[in-house]
Amino acid sequence: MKIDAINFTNIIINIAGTIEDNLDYLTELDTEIGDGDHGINMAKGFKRIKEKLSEADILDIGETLILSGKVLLNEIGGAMGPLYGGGLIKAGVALKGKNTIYKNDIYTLFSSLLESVKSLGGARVGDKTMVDTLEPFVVEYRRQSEGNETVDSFREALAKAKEGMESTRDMISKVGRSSRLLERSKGHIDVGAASSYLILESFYNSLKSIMDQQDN
Amino acid sequence: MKIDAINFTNIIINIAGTIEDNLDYLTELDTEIGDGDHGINMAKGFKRIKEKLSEADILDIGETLILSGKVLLNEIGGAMGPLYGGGLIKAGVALKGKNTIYKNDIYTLFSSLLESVKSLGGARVGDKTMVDTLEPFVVEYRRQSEGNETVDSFREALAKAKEGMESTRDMISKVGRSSRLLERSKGHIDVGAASSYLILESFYNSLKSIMDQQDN
Amino acid sequence: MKKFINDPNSVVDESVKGYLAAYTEYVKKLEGVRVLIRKKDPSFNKVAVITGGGSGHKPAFIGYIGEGLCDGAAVGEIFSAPPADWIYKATKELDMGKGVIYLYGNFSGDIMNFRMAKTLAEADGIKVEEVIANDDVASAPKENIKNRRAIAGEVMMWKVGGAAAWSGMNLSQVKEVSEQAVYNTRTMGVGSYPPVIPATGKPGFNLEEDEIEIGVGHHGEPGIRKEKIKSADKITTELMDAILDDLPFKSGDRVSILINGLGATPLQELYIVNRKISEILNNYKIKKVITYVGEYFTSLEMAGFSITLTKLNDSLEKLILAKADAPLFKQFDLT
Amino acid sequence: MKKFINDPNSVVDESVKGYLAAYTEYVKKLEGVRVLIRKKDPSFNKVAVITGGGSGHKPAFIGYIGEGLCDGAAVGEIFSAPPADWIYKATKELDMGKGVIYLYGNFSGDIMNFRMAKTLAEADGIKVEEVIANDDVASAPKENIKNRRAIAGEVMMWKVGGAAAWSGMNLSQVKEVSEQAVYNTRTMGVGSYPPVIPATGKPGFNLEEDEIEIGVGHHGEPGIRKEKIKSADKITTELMDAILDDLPFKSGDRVSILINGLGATPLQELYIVNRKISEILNNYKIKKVITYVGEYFTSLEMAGFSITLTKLNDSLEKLILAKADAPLFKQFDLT
Ligand SMILES: Nc1ncnc2c1ncn2[C@@H]1O[C@H](COP(=O)(O)OP(=O)(O)O)[C@@H](O)[C@H]1O
Ligand SMILES: Nc1ncnc2c1ncn2[C@@H]1O[C@H](COP(=O)(O)OP(=O)(O)O)[C@@H](O)[C@H]1O
Ligand SMILES: [Mg+2]
Ligand SMILES: [Mg+2]
Ligand SMILES: [Mg+2]
Ligand SMILES: [Mg+2]
Repeated sequence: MKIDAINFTNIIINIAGTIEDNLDYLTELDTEIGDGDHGINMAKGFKRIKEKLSEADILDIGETLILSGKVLLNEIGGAMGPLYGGGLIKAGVALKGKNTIYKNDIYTLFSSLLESVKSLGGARVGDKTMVDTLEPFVVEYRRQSEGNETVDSFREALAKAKEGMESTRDMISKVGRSSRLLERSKGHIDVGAASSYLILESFYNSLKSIMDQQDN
Repeated sequence: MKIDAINFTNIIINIAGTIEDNLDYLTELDTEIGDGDHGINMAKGFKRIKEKLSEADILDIGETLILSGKVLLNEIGGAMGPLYGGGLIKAGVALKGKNTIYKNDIYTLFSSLLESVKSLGGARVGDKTMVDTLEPFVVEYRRQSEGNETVDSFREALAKAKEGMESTRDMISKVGRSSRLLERSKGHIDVGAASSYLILESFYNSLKSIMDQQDN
Repeated sequence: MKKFINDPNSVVDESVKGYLAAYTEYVKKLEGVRVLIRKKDPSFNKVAVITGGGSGHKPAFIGYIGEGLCDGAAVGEIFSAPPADWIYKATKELDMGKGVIYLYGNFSGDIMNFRMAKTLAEADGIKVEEVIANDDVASAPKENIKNRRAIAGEVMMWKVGGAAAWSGMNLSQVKEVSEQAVYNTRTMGVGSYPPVIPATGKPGFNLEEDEIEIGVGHHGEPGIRKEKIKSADKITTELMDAILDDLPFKSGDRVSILINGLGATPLQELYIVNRKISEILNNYKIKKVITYVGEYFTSLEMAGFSITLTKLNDSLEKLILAKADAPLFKQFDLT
Repeated sequence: MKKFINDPNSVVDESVKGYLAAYTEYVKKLEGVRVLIRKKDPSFNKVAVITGGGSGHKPAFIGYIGEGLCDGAAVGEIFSAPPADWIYKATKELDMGKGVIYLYGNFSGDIMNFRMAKTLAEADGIKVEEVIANDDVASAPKENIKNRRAIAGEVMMWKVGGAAAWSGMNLSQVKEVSEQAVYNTRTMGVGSYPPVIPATGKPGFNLEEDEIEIGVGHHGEPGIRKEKIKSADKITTELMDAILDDLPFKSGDRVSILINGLGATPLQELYIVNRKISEILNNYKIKKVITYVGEYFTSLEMAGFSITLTKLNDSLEKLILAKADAPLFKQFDLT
């Protein structure tokens, strides 16, 4: 399957909607072992991205990603500005010039994002962060996409992302705000792992409906 | 009937107990249209009076009153320091040198107290203050005591005091903290009127048991 | 209400002890009475400024003992006036032969105790004057202005009277400018959560989870009316309308602003209020000379705030901008 | 939670506007970014001190922009680090050719944004150093001290670093003394009621009506353990034991004390705490040089407090006692 620039912008807009819908859920998770602001900041950031994308008229998917990343990085800040923002910019640089993307570009997108998060934040799998969602996703997507269709590969990888997210529940946090809780950080899903999963899930739902449209 | 210095000290100690028992009631009244501290301050003051009286060994009823008044005036402050404290001192000066008091001395005591409160605070009957309890009491006690026994006179006067206290419920406050509430001060008994009534009631109960003892 | 205290009945004593321990260079306590006085003597004999009142209002009253402010304060129980005897002893101790001025708030208990102290001190030949703050617009109609209670505007009276005494003015001059400060100051407040007196543990008022009390007193006394909570801009406008109308303040006036947090309200919200005040004053072409934002006269952990405007003339302006150096009120000379 | 706000999502913007309106003589805002900088220029080129972080902590961070303190601050959303771009723009604006020092707290978001800003500024040829406060004893064992979060002790770093830069020290000297301030500062806090982020309306933690959180962070993060509320003296002793043991502080040491109210806790209670601290320090024969009591680093309307001790050497003492003149931190020269 192929994703054109308009499809791609819609994917991002759908992610914004998903984040908005899950604001209370994210707030709750971040309240348990963090400071309660993750949902708000993500929602604010993606709302602003939506506005910016609707003003702009971009047919370059790389530029779409860069613009989205810059909103998070330059206007939102927090931990998410550098992590998601920096990651989206890195992905955008990798996809610059493309107005259609395919299966492998999706790999490039998420592996660039993951790499950026890891290099900037220094977290590894097992540290109870968004990396625990993103890394299993990226690894599985690569494996699956060697033989399978985009949507199928994404679905399988998403299942691993979910497992990854859920695995954070039993972890002791090693990085970020919750890392000071030691044993007490156990028993709660990491909010960054959760928002990463929501983004992936929304991306998958968009892919499915794009495919449905393309089938018709 | 006659009241000796030990009886009198016990009367005061009983008043202290009554105030202590009614702390929550007074707090509640003062919270409704005041600042909530009347019960606490009265309890603190009378507790201190009790301590002072038990340390001292006074056989002069006037001195007992002066000492009690000074505790309120010099250690407690608030509105009650000058009002009750000044009143007790004035009553003490009037009864100085007596180690036994009788029906008319009780009149002297409460009329001195009332006079002091009125001259210092400037309140009149109808202003929604302790004066609304004390003045009907003093007036009725004088009337009754012309023909009747101490305890009987006191009982009748106490009934008027109660009416007086209750009449404050429908008054608009003219004096003190609650006077700023205008119409909104209606519907609540004045806390000073209430504490004055409690003092008189306790005094009456003590008189009755002194009389019972003297009868035996 | 969870409080960080030991014995609910010794809150005031222990808090004064902790205060003295923090500011040994600034203040000391008189023996036997709960009176705090300035430690550093001025270089000349001046009119002594004494204040006092109930506790639970920090930084008032003891936070304002220092250079350019008050010389001493008598410290009552929570929300309860200090005994006359303490005020009298403060007066004896602090008089430098230039007379003493009592600057306090319009509450029945305070008036009776300060007046008794005045009588006692005058019997000793000390000259005593008093000025009583009554800035709370919400507490009585203007026809009955003398019955209004004092709230945060009292701080402006201390600032002016304290600076005046420190500048060397004589007793009647200090009285005159302190009265001017009172005449030209108007305050109105709003409460959202009550104070809780430690010894009773009871909230000072009850409001629904969506209600506020317009015109609340700083002991939690009811104000003019309860209202549904609304936007900060609307509440600010409501308070400002009442304040501006009352004096009234007019286009071309110069004013000082004091936005006082009552205890629990975050400073952040007070600045949101100030944003609206600025806008309103701009519209009215009223010029602000200085803005104080913070906790100047609290009511334990009550939530809410008040707005105080003082209309300035040249002498008030100069005194307000003068240096002050007390533990809880520090201002570099801005004249 | 009743709050005096307009739109829950524009709390920070409106509060900054109100802040600017109150202190026009002190601060101004950079165009296009939420960065506040000092208005009055020093009379000479100095190292620029920049701080920043999430909002909801007033007086931190913007209250500390002024003479002898910080030159500018980047203002994030409630509890959320400011974007790197803003810090970078502050750096460009404030560098006077003597280099810039970032003094901020040890939080993942802040670190990433400040480091990105540093990279951008260095690419422009600006010399940038950073010192990161990590004073919260409760937040990690001493073996893992670099993972400790910053709480109120950050104020001591600003005081020292700000005074150092103002005194004319060069970049490496300012860095050196700021690091000394951090190495010698220990804090621990306790929370009793949570902060409520305006935009979510949700309490930052949940405690029973008789529970407190020992070691709470100033975003409401959980601490070491929940306990039943107990006397102020016992809580103070518990916090002091942890603090004194950690550095450790020893008999003969000189210290500064900072007792920080987290928002809703009355000042009165902080003095009760100080009374006990004084007693404990006396027992240990530790000498206190200066005591700060008040709200220095809040967490919205959270109730609770923290205790900060800083062990002083001659240079730290001198810098702490130096003059400071920022809107929300004023100190006359005490050296
Ligand atoms: N250094 C890091 N590396 C990877 N992820 C991180 C790092 N620091 C924080 N995170 C992620 O950020 C999430 C918290 O995000 P958010 O609440 O927006 O920031 P903050 O903790 O500053 O309030 C954590 O749950 C974690 O997944
Ligand atoms: N000027 C006055 N004259 C007579 N009674 C007064 C006067 N002022 C106050 N009171 C009495 O004092 C009571 C309040 O006492 P209290 O609560 O102890 O003082 P405060 O109002 O200062 O807190 C009122 O209910 C009223 O009865
Ligand atoms: Mg968070
Ligand atoms: Mg009362
Ligand atoms: Mg009272
Ligand atoms: Mg945060």
